[in-house]
Amino acid sequence: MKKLLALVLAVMMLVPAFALADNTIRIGVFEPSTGDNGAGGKQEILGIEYANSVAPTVNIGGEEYTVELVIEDNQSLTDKAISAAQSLVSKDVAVVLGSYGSGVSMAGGDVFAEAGVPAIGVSCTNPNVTLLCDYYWRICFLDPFQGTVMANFAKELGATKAYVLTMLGEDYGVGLGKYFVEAFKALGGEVVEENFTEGTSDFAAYINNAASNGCDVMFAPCATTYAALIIDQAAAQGISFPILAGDTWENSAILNAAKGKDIKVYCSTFFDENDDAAAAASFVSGFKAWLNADSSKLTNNGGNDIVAAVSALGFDAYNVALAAITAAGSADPAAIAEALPGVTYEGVTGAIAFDDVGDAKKDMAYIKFANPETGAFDFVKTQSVAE
Amino acid sequence: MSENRSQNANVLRLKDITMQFGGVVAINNLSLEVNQGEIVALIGPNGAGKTTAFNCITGVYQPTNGEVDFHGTPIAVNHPQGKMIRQYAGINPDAYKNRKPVVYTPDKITRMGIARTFQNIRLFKSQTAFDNVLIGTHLRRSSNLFTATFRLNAREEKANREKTAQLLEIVGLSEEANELATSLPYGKQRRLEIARALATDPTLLLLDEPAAGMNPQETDELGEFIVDIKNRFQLTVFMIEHHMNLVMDISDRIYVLDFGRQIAEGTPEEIQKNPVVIAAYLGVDEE
Amino acid sequence: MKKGNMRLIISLLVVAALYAGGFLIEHTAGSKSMVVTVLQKGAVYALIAVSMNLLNGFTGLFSLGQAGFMLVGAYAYAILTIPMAKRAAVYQYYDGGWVQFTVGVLPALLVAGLVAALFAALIGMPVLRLKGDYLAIATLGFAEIIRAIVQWDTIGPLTNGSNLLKTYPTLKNIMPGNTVLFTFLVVGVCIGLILLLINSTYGRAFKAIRDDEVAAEAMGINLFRHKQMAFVVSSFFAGIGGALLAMYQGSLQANSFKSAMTYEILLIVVIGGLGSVSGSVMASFLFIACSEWWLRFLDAETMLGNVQVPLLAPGFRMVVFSVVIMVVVLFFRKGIMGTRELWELGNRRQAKGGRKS
Amino acid sequence: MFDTLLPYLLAGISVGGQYAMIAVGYTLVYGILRLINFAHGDIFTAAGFFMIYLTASLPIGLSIPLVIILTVALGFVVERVAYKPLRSAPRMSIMISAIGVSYLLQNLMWYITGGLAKQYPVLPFLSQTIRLGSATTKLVTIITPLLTVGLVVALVMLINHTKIGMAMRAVSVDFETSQLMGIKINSVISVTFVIGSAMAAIGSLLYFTNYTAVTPTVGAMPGLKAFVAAVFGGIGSIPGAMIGALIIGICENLIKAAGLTAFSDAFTFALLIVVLLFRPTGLFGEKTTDKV
Repeated sequence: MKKLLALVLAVMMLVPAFALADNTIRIGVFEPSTGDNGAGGKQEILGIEYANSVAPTVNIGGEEYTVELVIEDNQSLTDKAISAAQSLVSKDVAVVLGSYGSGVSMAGGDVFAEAGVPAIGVSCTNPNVTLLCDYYWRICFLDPFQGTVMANFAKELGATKAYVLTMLGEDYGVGLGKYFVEAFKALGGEVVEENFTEGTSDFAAYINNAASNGCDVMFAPCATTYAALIIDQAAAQGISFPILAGDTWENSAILNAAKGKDIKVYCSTFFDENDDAAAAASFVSGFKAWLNADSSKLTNNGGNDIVAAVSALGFDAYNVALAAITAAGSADPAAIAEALPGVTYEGVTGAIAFDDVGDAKKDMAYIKFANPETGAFDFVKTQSVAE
Repeated sequence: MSENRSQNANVLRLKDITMQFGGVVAINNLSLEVNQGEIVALIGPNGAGKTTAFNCITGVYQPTNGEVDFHGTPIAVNHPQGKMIRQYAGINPDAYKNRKPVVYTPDKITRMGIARTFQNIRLFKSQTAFDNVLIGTHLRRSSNLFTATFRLNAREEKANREKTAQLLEIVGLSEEANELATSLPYGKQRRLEIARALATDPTLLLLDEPAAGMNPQETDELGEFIVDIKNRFQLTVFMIEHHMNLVMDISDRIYVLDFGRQIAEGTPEEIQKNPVVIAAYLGVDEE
Repeated sequence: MKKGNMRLIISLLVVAALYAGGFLIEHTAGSKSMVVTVLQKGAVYALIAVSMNLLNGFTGLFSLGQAGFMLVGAYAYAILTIPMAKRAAVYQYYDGGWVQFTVGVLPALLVAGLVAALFAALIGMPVLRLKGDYLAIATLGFAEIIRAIVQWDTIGPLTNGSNLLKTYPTLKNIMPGNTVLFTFLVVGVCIGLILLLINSTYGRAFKAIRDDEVAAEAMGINLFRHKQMAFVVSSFFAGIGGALLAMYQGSLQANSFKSAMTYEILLIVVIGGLGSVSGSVMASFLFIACSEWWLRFLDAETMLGNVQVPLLAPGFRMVVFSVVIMVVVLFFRKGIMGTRELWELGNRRQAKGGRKS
Repeated sequence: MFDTLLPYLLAGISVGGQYAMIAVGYTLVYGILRLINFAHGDIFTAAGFFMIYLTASLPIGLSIPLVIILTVALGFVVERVAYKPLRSAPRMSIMISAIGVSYLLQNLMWYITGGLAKQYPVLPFLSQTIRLGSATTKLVTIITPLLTVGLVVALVMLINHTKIGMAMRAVSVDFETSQLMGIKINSVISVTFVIGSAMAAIGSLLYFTNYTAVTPTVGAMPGLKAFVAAVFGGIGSIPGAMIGALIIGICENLIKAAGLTAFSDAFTFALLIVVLLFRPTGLFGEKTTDKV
């Protein structure tokens, strides 16, 4: 019995990494499809898959290569992200796209750097993703920018005292919260900051704290799981001030939570589906048609065909990756990493060009309002910050 | 055996020991003495409080009232405290009121030189006979965690192993040294427990029903064995036993307990004739 | 005496062969391979599992605080080794943090163990007086409290609050290209020390406490002091294990050291056999290989021809895995090794033969 | 002062009542089996998911009794499969089995739901918003403590005055002897799990009406807190578990009110340790004597 076990072990150790078919290049998709950020991660994957269906091949040095997507679930957890990243690396991906959520991106970044595989951040907004990792690039705006935008917006709503609520241990929210606080204070506002721990479902006390401290706006960048609870309990307590958040809240979970309730929820995001630029318009119509053709995709998008900003970013990320592969003229990760800084791309979310750190220079955010009557996001305005 | 009486130094002394669990008085005002080199037996019907007395001596229980001395040093002193002041049903609640309570843990008492065996054998079940005895040498170690881990105590370790082998030979278990302790037959387990107790270098050995479950022949052998080790290691022996033949054969003196109280004390001959003892035993109709 | 020498030589050869194997695998399979990952993580878990076994398996203390001590060790290591140049970026919200010096990797590993041991000594004082499942739940509680404190904003300049710690030296920095060998070396030394301890007079005392507390105490063994020793030593190695885990992961966050992590390690110990060092080591590699590598295909939605294979979907791997664990817990309660060690397998047979003759 | 504290007190009493529902299951099982049923929090979560999946196709009035039945069945099965075979095994084995079951249930729920938060259906009556002095809250906040007290009283009556209750008490005092006296141990234990699971199911209805997102791990924290409540109140004592739970619920919310939000969970554990050290029998627990 024991010998048999040992034999099986030995054989399994020797199983060779499965070989690549000729003329196939693998792109890793490093996204959460389960866990706190699963809903958003799925929408981002949809954008990438759609891009892959539009452009299934890439030309490398005159030869046509088929692109194969390797999707690995990082479960929205930093410790699981590491093994997911390792799994991608071991499957010989040429470049990685993702992730939704900054913490998992930072955790995975080290694995990619170690293996020399370049990664393109899709919607991870914490500055440290690229700053602390030489192999990470990113196509969205950053939290210092987003935080400032929302602080300005809060000010425009007439707020003077903000309640900032973030989850302990979530880099995305904690970071964004800090930048918001800085900016809001710089604008002359007052701030009350609090954290909740992972797995909290009782937000009543937090909302009481906001109300009893006389706050007139709440900024709560966090995963949609908690967002739904916060909105629901705020509505139950008859909160009248607006609740603001970052890009994660642009999700149907928020719309469902807010629907039919007397509550004002705003979020900032990367893209608006009513953008009238030609590229954006054709992406939106194409993506909707692609979604509606397959009910399981529609389910993954939250049960409707509203185009999430992260889907658009996923679409752009995939195309940036293809552009980098073409520019490198090689399927070798090292060559792609070398070519990436020079890539420029006119995407559906705006022009993409990387700076020294590896960030796209984006300076416009879209602010949306979760309409409780229609159950859809209303475009409010675009906002940028003067440097 | 009476030659040892000449020394007559007091090894163990219980003064006014009362042990009360809640409202139940398990031992009521027990006083007794065990002298150097004696074999003293504690007998009595089941539930008389014999094992409780052992537990008071070895620090498993803290007596509710009274004092235990070992070689003249108090190892347990107490008087009723807290809730027990009202509940106390013993005698002399105030006799030790001005004494500071002394509470020693069992390990400390063992280190002072009292070793014991258990009524329901408590060997280390996952270990060999050899290791069971070897553990008994742990308390006289001079090594600490580091020296032991890095084997700087090799000499001491070797001495301990030799001592263990010797003890196993004395109790006649050399053959079974590498057997699992719990796989041994009952009688051998009892001897192994005695060997383990001897490994702690005691001056006083407490045996809790060493002959329980043995046939008459084994019991006789055990009697000789106890006398033998007593002489060899210059021990004093205090034992609880039900086998009257054994008790009468080897004891110098006998204390009789019934319902927690001492009802008689004397030499085997005196006890055999004592009407109170006979009544107690006949009343229970056990032996 | 000669027989003892032979056995020593054989064990040394086996250990050397394992090291050479690790070395060769890394150089032939390449650092990207999953085998290398499994060997690294498996070795780290092996140390942590053995440290937990010292407590739960050898001393009979049901402690569920391992994740807390790993957390302390990991943080101590990371905080001490983040390069000065990177501190401003890592501690971006805390002005570069309080700690303004760095130490070498090996001293930092040692400190990681010592800090964890110190925490254990403090926590052990009240907690070790509790028995059985109360001890379990109290240690679990302390692990959670440690996690809450580490994430506390006020000591953020020390721990970086709840944010990720990064840029400290990882496995690949120390012996480039020989990450497996390095892990094996550190883990090997630590497990070797634990083995020496277990086979010393103190180890026998621990086992005596496990088998029968009352009898152990009657043998002059100070229960509290020995439990405290086992607790502190176990935490010392858990701290080093935590630091190694941090080195393996490359980034570190208090949030991942939840009670679920302790449960996982406990299950490894059970699968290997409570009271068997070699069992824990084997179970660690097996557990990690299954969860990280062999069973991963269960998570992928696979098409066979045109048919989607039923059941395969994200999360299925963990379901299969936990069912297997339940089967072990219910039907193979002794685990792989029971309380025996790999090198004792032959011995016991001899002993049996001896009894017959 | 009272006006500012009122919302916190209300939230505390409400969540405390919900913890109490879970705590009863812990305290009953521990009283009889001396087992910390680590899976109890996950059974509570499962009740939440049952409700979500049932209401997808059935009316709420029918779903509620079905949820209770399914949860009870789950508790029963867990006991039969994972604990019964280990009845004569060392206590550590049973606890490991409990941890294993918890691990399995969490992974199973993760697999079925994709690890995503599910929205709990709105129970029309309970979800109504009402005003109470300075506080606005859902009706469930008021209902919970009333229902909890009612159920606890009923349960105490059951245990003190029925035959099965007597058997339960006997088994908790002495397992072996009561077996010798002809009490069917296994059915008594099953009844214990059934009662505990039913209470957890009712607790989940109240809890998730308040906190409407259900994830596979959502029950872990309330589960641990309920266990602490059971220890605090004195393990084995049902009124003790309820009072312990209410105290924990209120303290937790007051700590958040004081701005120490990061420590509200840690507080629970600190309380546990303090109780274990200074009064291991809890507020209303019975003393047990160790026998050597």
